[in-house]
Amino acid sequence: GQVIYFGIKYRQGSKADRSGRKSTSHKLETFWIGGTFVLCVVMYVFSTAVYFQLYNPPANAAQVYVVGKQWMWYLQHPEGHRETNELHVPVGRPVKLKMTSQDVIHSFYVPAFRVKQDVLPGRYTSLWFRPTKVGKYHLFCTEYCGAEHSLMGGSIYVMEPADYEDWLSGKRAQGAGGTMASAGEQLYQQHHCAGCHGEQGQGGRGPSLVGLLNKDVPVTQKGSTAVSTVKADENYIRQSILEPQTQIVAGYDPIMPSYKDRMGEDDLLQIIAYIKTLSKGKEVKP
Amino acid sequence: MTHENHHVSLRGYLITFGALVGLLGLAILVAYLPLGRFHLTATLIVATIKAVIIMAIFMHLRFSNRLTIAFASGAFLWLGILITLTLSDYLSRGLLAIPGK
Amino acid sequence: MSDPAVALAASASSVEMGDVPLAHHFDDPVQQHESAVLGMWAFLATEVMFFGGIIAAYTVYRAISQDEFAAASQRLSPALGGINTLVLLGSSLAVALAVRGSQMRQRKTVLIMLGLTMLLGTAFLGIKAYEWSLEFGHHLAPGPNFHFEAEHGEASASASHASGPLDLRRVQMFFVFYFFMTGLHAFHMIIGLAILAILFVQIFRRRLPATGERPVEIVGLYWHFVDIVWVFLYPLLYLIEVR
Amino acid sequence: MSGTLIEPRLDPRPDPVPGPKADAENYIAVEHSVKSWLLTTDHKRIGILYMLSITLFFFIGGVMATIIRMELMTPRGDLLRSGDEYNRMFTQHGIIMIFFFLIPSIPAVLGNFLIPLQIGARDLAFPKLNLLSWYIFMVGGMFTLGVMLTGGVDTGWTFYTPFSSMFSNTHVIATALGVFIVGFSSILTGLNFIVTIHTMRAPGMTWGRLPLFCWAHYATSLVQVLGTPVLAVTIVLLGLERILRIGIFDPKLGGDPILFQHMFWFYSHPAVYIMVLPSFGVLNEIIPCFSRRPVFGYKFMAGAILAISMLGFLVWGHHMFVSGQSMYSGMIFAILSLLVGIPSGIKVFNWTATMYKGQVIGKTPMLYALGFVGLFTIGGLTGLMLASLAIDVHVHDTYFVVAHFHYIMVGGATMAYLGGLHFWWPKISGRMYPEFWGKIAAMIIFIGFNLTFFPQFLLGYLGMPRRYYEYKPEFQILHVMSTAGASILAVGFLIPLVYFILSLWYSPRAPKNPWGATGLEWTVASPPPAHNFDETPIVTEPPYNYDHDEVDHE
Ligand code: HEA
Ligand code: HEA
Ligand code: HEC
Ligand code: CUA
Ligand SMILES: [Cu+2]
Repeated sequence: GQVIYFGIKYRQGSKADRSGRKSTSHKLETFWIGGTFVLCVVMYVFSTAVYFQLYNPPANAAQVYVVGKQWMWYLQHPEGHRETNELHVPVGRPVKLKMTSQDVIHSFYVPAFRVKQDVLPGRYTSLWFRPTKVGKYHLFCTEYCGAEHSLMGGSIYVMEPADYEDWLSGKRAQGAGGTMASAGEQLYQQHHCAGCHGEQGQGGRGPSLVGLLNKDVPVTQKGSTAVSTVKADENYIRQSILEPQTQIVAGYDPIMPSYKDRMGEDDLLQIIAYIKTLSKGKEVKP
Repeated sequence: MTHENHHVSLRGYLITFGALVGLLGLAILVAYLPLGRFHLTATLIVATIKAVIIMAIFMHLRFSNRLTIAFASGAFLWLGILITLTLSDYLSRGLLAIPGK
Repeated sequence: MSDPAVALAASASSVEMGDVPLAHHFDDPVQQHESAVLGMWAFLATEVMFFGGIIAAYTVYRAISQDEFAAASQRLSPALGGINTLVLLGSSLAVALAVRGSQMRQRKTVLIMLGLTMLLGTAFLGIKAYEWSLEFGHHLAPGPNFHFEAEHGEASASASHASGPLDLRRVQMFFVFYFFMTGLHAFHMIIGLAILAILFVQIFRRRLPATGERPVEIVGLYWHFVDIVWVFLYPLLYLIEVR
Repeated sequence: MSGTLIEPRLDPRPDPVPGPKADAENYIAVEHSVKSWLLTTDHKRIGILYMLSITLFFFIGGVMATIIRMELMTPRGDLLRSGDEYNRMFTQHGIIMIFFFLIPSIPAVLGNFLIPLQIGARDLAFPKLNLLSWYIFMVGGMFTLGVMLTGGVDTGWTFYTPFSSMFSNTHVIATALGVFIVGFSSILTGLNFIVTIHTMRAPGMTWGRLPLFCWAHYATSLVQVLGTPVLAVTIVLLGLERILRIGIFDPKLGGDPILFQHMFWFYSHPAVYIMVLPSFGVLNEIIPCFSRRPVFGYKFMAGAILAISMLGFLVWGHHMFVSGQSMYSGMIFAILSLLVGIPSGIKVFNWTATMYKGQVIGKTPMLYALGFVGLFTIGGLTGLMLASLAIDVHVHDTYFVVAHFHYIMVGGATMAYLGGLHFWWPKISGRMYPEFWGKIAAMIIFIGFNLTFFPQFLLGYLGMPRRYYEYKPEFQILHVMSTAGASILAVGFLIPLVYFILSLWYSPRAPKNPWGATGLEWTVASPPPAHNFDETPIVTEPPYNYDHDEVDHE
């Protein structure tokens, strides 16, 4: 509200300036200085007061942990379950976030809630908001963080408390339904593997994953340039996902982020299961 | 800066040098005193005195016009701005009970 | 800024009041001298901020990791640093005397004093190089080979402030600053020495008049500045807390 | 202003009669060889060299801007092959426009050309250093261009760590080196101006009579001399961390990334005043001339310029309100930032007051000047909004910020540069520019500009983050408007380029003083003789003496 108010007020003000309505008295200088000073102070007092509110969370806020990494958001609820790039919260309950980053600086921004805070590696920063209206809201990363900065977003779902409970129990029940591989496929999309390895693993900026299992892969070890060959067994794939930097596939840049802290062992198993189906010769159009 | 030369006598220079050496000794002495956190202040004060002496006498600032003096002190003033305002961030972090603020 | 501005304005208008318009074209020696000195001071202001940037960074890390910096600084030798300070102060004196010589039109003094300055400057660099080699030998240079153990055991560090074990990354940071600051300073010294050498040769060959105070004075200003930088670096790096 | 009085002429029509001076005398005609240009120490020729080089950079940066805008027409990435490419594009756009166009624009071109003329000197205090600055500039520029052609850099012009030092796999070091080099050019130019203005003023040219253009450059130079070295050392630290992998800013190695931001903005906020103060100087010449009135409140104007340059050093933290800097320093920086609005307000109000009851003549330079006042005010007031903590939390790093700085840097500074170029073009080239086309171009630029960047305020307010390669579909309409505006703007910028070049052959020769303006530069022939003044002028009048009865006696 305040923003719009200032916006309109000053844009009109500038038009007034252009029409040149001032007189020529020298005392005016003092008047201008005094006048603008007062305006400054008024703006300052208002905005600073709001600023403090913006960061000072109420005592009953629920704690959500946020980890940012190139290029995804990883959130964990007080109840313990995790989400990627999505956050479900019940309407009306204030939420405070404790945030950190695994690599570079990101910034957690929900335009609809007017909140933003940079997320720093090696430090915790915090933010809070009180969702007041049910709906789906954008979540953006607003600190430039590399190639996929513009895709590092997601949604905040504000739900009726009842719906939220449903969602929660659904989440708990999940994992029962669906095969390992299809769950893996979901993870594959969710973690943006597709961004580099192609929608169906056909490759892109990262190598193709089709037919990977048990293939011989030319790699260079960390810190050397010599190319050696390793067999791509499950352990290799696991390591490639957790610590991609240790063995780099020859001819590719070491740009793949580590998923060490974002995939549990269960996730890993599912994703490997999915990659296996790729090797079973799923036909991929070029 | 007018064109007359302001000679400092040889003796003057030597005395200055002696003073500088004395201050150096003082600085080292201070470093051995158990001052705890005040070491920084103490040694910096000594260093500043030394710098001022060098500038005033060796660099003839004492005989220069006010313009040159303004440039010399301006530079240090700006350095002060840089350090003070930057530190204002670090030293006031964590004063509030809000993480990261 | 306003004081000197007013002063200059006053002097300029007095010229205007006078009858003889002073020929203020570029080759006027007074004007030229003024320009050169002012230019050098402005340049030194730049240099202050150049070193200032890194001193600010140093201050920040020192402020948030005092114990680490204190512990790391123990590894430097205040004695060698002190000797170096002495050497450099001496060279400053020599330059000052060279300038004085040129003002008094004593060519020989100028040459001797410039020579002495260079000698002391080189000595400084020599000692500095020796120190660096010691520190490299002790694996204090930041990088993969960096190795540091609190000298008197963990006890001494925690005894004074009881703030837990040292953050080795910050200890290493101290050495980053140490090497960078002293390296940058040495780099300035080398440039200064080169300029001094050229000046010396030119005066020696009478390409430049020894009595023309300008070049000697300008170079002198620079040299004193390098000295001042060291005057600050020495306590900042060596004298944090000697035990 | 000089001994010879210039009658203020109300007739805006330029005198079509060729200047009586023989061509052989002027600075362009003395020698023709390429070598004579490349080895010149004449401040006027160096000004021209700069003009050619920054024009090149402006158009390169402009083409990049155009590519950015085309990409943003649709929410999906389509024109460029990947986000990486887009990221390189805006990074290089920002770097070129800021370091290689706007920072040197007015000072190095118009300042170089005019300061000695305005203060009655034959050259800058250190002519060789001046030439050296240009060479350093070119080395840095060509180097950076080369880097961009061979892969480029994708860190954003702000080089934030640890992305730049540890994660980006583009040519960060090389680009940083280019910026480092060009920084020295900037420092040396500033140094030269400071000394020149102090020591080379003609008799009678007291500080109270110094044209405000020189005051503005004096203040700018102070900022350059005191600020740029900090950028230089910051870049060196960044380079060290990246090459040697030793900890300075990277938290993994015990560093603090925010420190980089402090050090970067310590330079880069004052740098925005390097970009805008010279425009104030230009405005201060154009507006009185075309209002036929002495500038309103000369002393306050000079004081405001100095105040802005000093205060400008105290506000850098306003770029970091949500960065994790402490709230208390946020508060300090916020109030200081708002205070900058006061001297800026003095300037805006005084320009308005200068026009009041004057006879405003709508020549092209004046159109640009009026455009500047309006757009700068909008840009500045949105700057105040950004400086207000709570508002910034919402709009930080959104298109609101993008719009804010384009309003000041394109709508403000670039317009002022163009205005100044038109104003002094007769002096620089000895030819008039075509007035009709001039006005057309000014209008097109003004319209195109607002169409391009006004929607971006709305975008930002709606929450569209900046540096986004792909965006949500609901933002598309405003983006399309912006792109449409940008194409109009591109046409607008092309027109002056064409007619300035053509005017060298086809336009009438310019008389000494086509605008009836005051100032020593108008007392010499157009183009000026190589040594500027046959005889050192003696100044006996206050500046902007357009109105003999109403001389400002304060
Ligand atoms: C020439 C360039 C220029 C100039 C002159 C300015 C001028 C100002 N800028 Fe701007 N700014 C930039 C270029 C510039 N800026 C750039 C490039 C960025 C983005 C950097 C990046 O992240 O990439 C930026 C970003 C930026 C931010 C950070 C936004 C963010 O990232 O979240 C802020 C925040 O405070 C800010 C504030 C200001 C202020 C208060 C002024 C003031 O100087 C404005 C003063 C002018 C006026 C106020 C108008 C005239 C006055 C009146 C009509 C009187 C009435 C006044 C009162 C009521 C007080 N600017
Ligand atoms: C002096 C500084 C300056 C100038 C003049 C400009 C000029 C322009 N800028 Fe830029 N801009 C910046 C400084 C500047 N910019 C900075 C610092 C950034 C931030 C970078 C970062 O985030 O790191 C930025 C970022 C930036 C963005 C945001 C990118 C993002 O965050 O994703 C956009 C988007 O619209 C943009 C657009 C434009 C446009 C349309 C122009 C137009 O005004 C340009 C008009 C000029 C021309 C078009 C050239 C002349 C015409 C021709 C050569 C005709 C022939 C060519 C064609 C028709 C193709 N700029
Ligand atoms: C930023 C781009 C990027 C993303 C996102 C990405 N990868 Fe990769 N990936 C690469 C690149 C580049 C390589 C080759 C270099 C290397 O070995 O690190 C690679 C290598 C691999 C390999 C080894 C392939 C081989 O042929 O040996 C596997 C397995 C793999 N990625 C799986 C995944 C999975 C699973 C995900 C998602 C959870 C993922 N990647 C996300 C870029 C990416
Ligand atoms: Cu993460 Cu941008
Ligand atoms: Cu700023």
